[in-house]
Amino acid sequence: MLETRNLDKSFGAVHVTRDVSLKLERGERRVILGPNGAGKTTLFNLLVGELTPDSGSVHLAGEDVTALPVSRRARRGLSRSYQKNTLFDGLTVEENLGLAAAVHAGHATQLWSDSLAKPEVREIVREVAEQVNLVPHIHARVSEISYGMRRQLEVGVALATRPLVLLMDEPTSGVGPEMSKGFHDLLNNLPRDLTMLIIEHDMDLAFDVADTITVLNYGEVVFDGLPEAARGSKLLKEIYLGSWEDA
Amino acid sequence: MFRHSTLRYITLALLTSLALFQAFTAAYFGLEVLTEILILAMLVVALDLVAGFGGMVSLCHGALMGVGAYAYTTVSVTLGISPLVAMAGAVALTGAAAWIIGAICSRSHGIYFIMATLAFGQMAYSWVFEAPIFGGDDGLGGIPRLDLGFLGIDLNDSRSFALFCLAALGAVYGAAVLILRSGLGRSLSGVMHNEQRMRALGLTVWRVKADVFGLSGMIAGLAGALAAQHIMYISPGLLAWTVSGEALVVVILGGLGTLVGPLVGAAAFVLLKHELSAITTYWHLVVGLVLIGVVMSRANGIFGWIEARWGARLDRRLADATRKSAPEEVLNDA
Amino acid sequence: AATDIKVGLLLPFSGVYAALGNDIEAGFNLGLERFGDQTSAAFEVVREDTEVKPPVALGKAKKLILQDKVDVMVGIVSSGVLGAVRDMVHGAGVPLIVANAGNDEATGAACSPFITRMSFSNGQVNRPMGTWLHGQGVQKVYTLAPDYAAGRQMIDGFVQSFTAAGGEIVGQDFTPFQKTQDFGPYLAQAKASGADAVYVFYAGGEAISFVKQYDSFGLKTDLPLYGSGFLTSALYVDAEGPAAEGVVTALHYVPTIDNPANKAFAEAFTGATGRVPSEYAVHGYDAARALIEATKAGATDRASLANALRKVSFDGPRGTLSIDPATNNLVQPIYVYETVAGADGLTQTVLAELPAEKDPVNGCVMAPVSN
Amino acid sequence: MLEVTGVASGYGETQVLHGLSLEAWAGRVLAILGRNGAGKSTTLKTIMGLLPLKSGQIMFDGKPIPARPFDVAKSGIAYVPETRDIFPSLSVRENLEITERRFGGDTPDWTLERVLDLFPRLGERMNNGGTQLSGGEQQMLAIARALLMNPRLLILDEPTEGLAPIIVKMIHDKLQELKSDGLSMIIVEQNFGFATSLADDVVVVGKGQVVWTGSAEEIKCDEHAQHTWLGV
Amino acid sequence: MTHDLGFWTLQTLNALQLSMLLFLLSIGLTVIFGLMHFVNLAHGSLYAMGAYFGASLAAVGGYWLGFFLAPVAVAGVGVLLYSGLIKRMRRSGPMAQVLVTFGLIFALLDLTRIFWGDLALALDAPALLDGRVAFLGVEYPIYRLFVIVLGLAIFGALAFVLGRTQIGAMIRAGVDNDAMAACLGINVERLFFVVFCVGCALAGLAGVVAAPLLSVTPEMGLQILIPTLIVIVIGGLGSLKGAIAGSMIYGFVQTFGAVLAPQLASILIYALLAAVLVIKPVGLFPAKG
Ligand SMILES: Nc1ncnc2c1ncn2[C@@H]1O[C@H](COP(=O)(O)OP(=O)(O)OP(=O)(O)O)[C@@H](O)[C@H]1O
Ligand SMILES: Nc1ncnc2c1ncn2[C@@H]1O[C@H](COP(=O)(O)OP(=O)(O)OP(=O)(O)O)[C@@H](O)[C@H]1O
Ligand SMILES: [Mg+2]
Ligand SMILES: [Mg+2]
Repeated sequence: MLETRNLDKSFGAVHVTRDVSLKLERGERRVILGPNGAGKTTLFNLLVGELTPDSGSVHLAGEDVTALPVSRRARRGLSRSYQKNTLFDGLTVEENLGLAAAVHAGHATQLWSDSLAKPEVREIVREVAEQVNLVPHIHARVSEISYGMRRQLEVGVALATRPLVLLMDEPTSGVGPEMSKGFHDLLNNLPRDLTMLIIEHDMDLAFDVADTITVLNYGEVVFDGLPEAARGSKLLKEIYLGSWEDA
Repeated sequence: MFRHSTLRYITLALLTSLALFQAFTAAYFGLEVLTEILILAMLVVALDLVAGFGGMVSLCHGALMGVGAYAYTTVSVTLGISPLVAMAGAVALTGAAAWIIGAICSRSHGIYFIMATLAFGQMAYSWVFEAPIFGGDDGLGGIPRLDLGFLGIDLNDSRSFALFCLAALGAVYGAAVLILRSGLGRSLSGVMHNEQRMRALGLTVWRVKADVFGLSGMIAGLAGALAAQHIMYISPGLLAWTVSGEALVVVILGGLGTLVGPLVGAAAFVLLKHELSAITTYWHLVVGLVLIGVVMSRANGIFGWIEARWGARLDRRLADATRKSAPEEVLNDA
Repeated sequence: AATDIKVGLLLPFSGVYAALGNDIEAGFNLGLERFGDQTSAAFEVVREDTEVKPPVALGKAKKLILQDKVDVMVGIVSSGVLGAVRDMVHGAGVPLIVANAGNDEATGAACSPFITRMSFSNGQVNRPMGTWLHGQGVQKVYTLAPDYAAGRQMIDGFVQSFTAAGGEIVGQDFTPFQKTQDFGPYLAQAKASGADAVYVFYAGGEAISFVKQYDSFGLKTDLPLYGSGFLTSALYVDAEGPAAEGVVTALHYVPTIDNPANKAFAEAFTGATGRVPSEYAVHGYDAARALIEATKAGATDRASLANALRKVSFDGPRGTLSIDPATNNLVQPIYVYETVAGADGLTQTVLAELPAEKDPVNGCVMAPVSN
Repeated sequence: MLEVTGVASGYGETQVLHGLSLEAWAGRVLAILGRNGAGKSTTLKTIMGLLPLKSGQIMFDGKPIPARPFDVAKSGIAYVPETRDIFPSLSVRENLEITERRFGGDTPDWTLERVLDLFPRLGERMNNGGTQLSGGEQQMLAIARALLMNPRLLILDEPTEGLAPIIVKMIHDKLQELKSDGLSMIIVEQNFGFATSLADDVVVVGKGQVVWTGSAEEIKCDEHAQHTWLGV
Repeated sequence: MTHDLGFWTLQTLNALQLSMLLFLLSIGLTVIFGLMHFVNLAHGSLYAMGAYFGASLAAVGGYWLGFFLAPVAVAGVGVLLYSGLIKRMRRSGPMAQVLVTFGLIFALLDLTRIFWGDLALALDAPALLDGRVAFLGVEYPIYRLFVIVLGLAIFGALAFVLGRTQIGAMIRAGVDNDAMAACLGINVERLFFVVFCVGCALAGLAGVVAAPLLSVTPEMGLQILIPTLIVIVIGGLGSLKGAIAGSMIYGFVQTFGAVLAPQLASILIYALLAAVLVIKPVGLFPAKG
């Protein structure tokens, strides 16, 4: 479904992504782990087209999309959430979701009718709002909801484009334990054929939802395999996990 | 995102009746002033459309209006084609020019966008100023008004022309509302609030910007064609950047992003200007101070101020309403 | 008073030409004051600010005509404004005394029996200078002017007569109007062109910058500077300072013209304002005089004023003035003068008085005014 | 050392804190816990003078706390916001250098060298733009920056958000070190284990008020409180 | 064209002189505008005030009195503006700032007219800088050389302060996020006050330096505003490098445009501006971030 071949990216002298090749099957849920600064977010940016790789290619559903701009890739079913909230701050939760749904439904540039009033758009908004537990706040503006809720909306907006492939950048960071659990349920309720790539620092969640795990370190894929294997991996423990509880 | 609140409907109704009253009772100079307000109102609606709802603060809308005026004049006077066709041509041409400007400037933001549009405006100004076919600095005269004789209307009569402009403004306002409520308008609002996210959702951002800028340009072109007919004489001064600057002042004075506000602003500005210039030649000073005062009051222009007061009362009445008024942003994850 | 004449004064009191508007108004008031007792008519003046914006000016003109119902209008500084109000004035049949705007068309193709010009026309002030300059032995000239209609007409007027006299134009530049900060590049061009002299038209702020920069490059000695007299107008020659010394220009009025009428005028004007009168002041002064002459001839309303104004003729500070009935333009002598250092500040020495010439008709077809 | 009594505050018309009171003692670590949206960050912002105090009182060292953030900082309080707020147009080095100053803290001197020892990762990125850092690196930078102010009271809003466990552990150790050096701290955290292992005292905030107060040991045992107020 | 080398040297000096004049003007604007994110459209009016103060002071005590005191006087106006208006406007968006300073243009324009009248004032170059020197094979006015040297000197001084001292970084931090900067113990208010006043003083300096070259009229501020904005937008906001690059580009394009393509002189610079913004939407050397 989503594949990268030998992706490379440097910022000046900093080599951030090194020869990354990944392959996600349809419906696969893969979690990316890695220490801070390993290049996870950068990989996402390369996948969706916000950055252009120095070399290598990105393939979506079998097609080379490396040359396509962000918007074209998105229309082909690639959607992402951001590590740092990237929302429509002055608008309400409903409008945030509606804008995303409208693009998906193809009403975003129509001149003759209101995209947000379309039944199919409203339907998506309702569903997604339920999924991310924001129904009670549907009319609140982004600036009026707490940070945690905004994190959920961040995922919601990505979901509202009804993607084929969903990339989530630390969806639960800044979200309390209760909502974290809710997020777990959310993932379980998503269609099984949705391909997902998740960056996550919450190990419990990661091992719980992942079909496969990729570990990045200094921009390089240092582990690629099943969660069980990852759990036992000494390397992972060394570079990433540790545990303050052991202290 | 654009909404028509009760207050906005009330204001619109009030403005319309005032305009109608004025149109039927005013003496000669009153009609002149009314027409001036109506044409300026069209221009500022066009500007509010892009600036207030798309974050595209344009400093070339005066020039676009000038393009409309010159296009109308060239087609109707120089080429001798019927005014109706000339008007349609002016609107189409200005729209096309605006679309191109919008497309080219779509990558710029903030002050850079302002300056990029200014550059295009100034290019048009210099060109018109220096091209002999446009009469240079001396301008062009003898501009005919639209012939609505078949409807029994003589637009050469000031009253009829004022009413005609009022009708045109009504149509323009309606069109602006339709645009803002359309999918395109909604997407525009998304682009204004977060362009990056809109792109990530799959929207071709530059197209949306260019399309709305083009539509706004068509309105400016219409205003230009009407301005040419109103004054029956045009000169390059019409395209000067100060005209765009003044339009921007009017939009802010009235209330950016409210669509109704700019109408109020246009009336307030023109009336203020006329009243003051009758009293003192230093009226710019007063206008400047008023402008500073309005902006400093932190309200979103005159209409924004009214809306805030009205909104507060509404809030009190609907104490249990979930909607709260806009909070201040402090250290947000912006 | 037997008749009340309502006068609309249409001038820029703000914007770039505010100084001109103020001078014209001062001259006009002085004229009314001085000659007012010669007529039984009483004048009521309504003043409106045109801001040098044609649409604004047109609005104000309409107000004066339709609402204030003035009998006559006086003023108009810029040609653009004159172009804008022309049809209105002509259509409404309100006489207009033009107190500055010099575009040739206003008394040419766009002439009107209701528009009488008491100031000058662009060609008129420059044409005699072409012949005169050639007569001084200048063969090759480089010209400079701002790139707008008036600039081109002024230069064209000069070029016509200069080449007709046998002179050669070795180069021309039209600089972007009111956008040129630095004339250096053009001056270097002129210097490199091999011309004997430079002939320019600049006015206002541009004139000041130009004269100063011309002097700072030390061009005045090798490449004498000539021009239309606006270049060193009394209104702003002080701001040019010593840089203006020795510049020779031609205009229809110089404050130091030696005749009794001018002496009286200059004294009165200086007494009233503390300044030396400029050509703009004399436009206003003579406009008032013309108005009074017209009422003396019995004119009482718009039509009769229009007719009477066209026949006005008198001896004023500028010498003998008359209106050419074919165009309604003023016929007046032109003075060539040099700016020189005087006892207190700069003053003007008249080098030559060139005889009055009628402008060519330029396509003017004058419709008669029916009473 | 810091005493908050009956504080009401919020954003514009929206009131978030309704008479919140808590106290932080010198040399101790206070953890503020609570669900998303409970008002934890709002409390911190009010202390820092970023939000206006509508009623109530905040005393620092027995004196009313100044109203402006600049004066609050000068009186010896350093703040690491949840959004980190790294200056994007400054390089990492500049981000650190401009805060290197002393406002009379009595803890050991923090210098550029010492913070780079603490976060070696930052040393490798000294000339990068502030926001070119990864999320975790930005968190380190924000803490480093606050330490360079040599504060007497360090306020941290969710210091572990978005950090890899190994970094969390490292930060835990470093904060523990700071604590044993006698630095007073207030920490807002979602990470219950992290917070309770570091803190001496705990308050739990719910709906703009303090709903539970006690020691870290107490809350670790109080499953009811954990469940009701934290959803753990 | 059959011009000799001297001609081109002369034109290059002309271009340099215009560039430096614009640099003096735009640097104040870019300092305020880029560092404080404050859009001060009234910068041109401050420049005009500099020229007027200069002319008035010079009438009393000669050019040098004007040269040194006019910037101080304009900085004084800056103090008034800052405490009255700007301080309260800093946190509002750029739109509000554009508008307030647009209002200021109107107000200051009329105030200059009320105080100094509509007539142009004189300010002549001092005797010391009068006349011409032979330079690189051409005769060139000393005053113009003075402008070039002064521009370069100011450039050097600012490059040092902004690049080599922490003050520059602190200012930028305050620009990025003034609330956070204040939380870190930076006195943002005072810093901005100083920056604003320095920017105003630079505008005043530009005014008094330009006056002997140009004319001192009420409109001079409005006429220079657009070129100044073009300069900083081409160069990129908030960076010294941008201001100097933008000024040079403007100066050279304008000067050589006038020589080589006079018909296009008035459009050239706008076309260039548009082209730059299409290729680099934030100018050539924008401030980092
Ligand atoms: N635009 C940029 N210019 C220069 N360096 C960059 C840029 N963006 C990221 N980097 C660097 O690339 C590295 C990887 O950053 P990235 O954001 O991908 O990390 P990450 O794995 O997402 O980390 P975290 O878990 O902390 O978010 C970091 O060291 C960062 O400093
Ligand atoms: N800028 C704002 N404007 C209006 N309301 C706000 C704003 N920021 C926060 N709030 C509201 O204030 C309440 C408390 O928010 P606060 O950020 O203090 O929560 P928190 O306890 O820090 O939660 P989290 O763990 O999610 O960060 C929330 O209900 C939120 O909706
Ligand atoms: Mg990341
Ligand atoms: Mg929080």
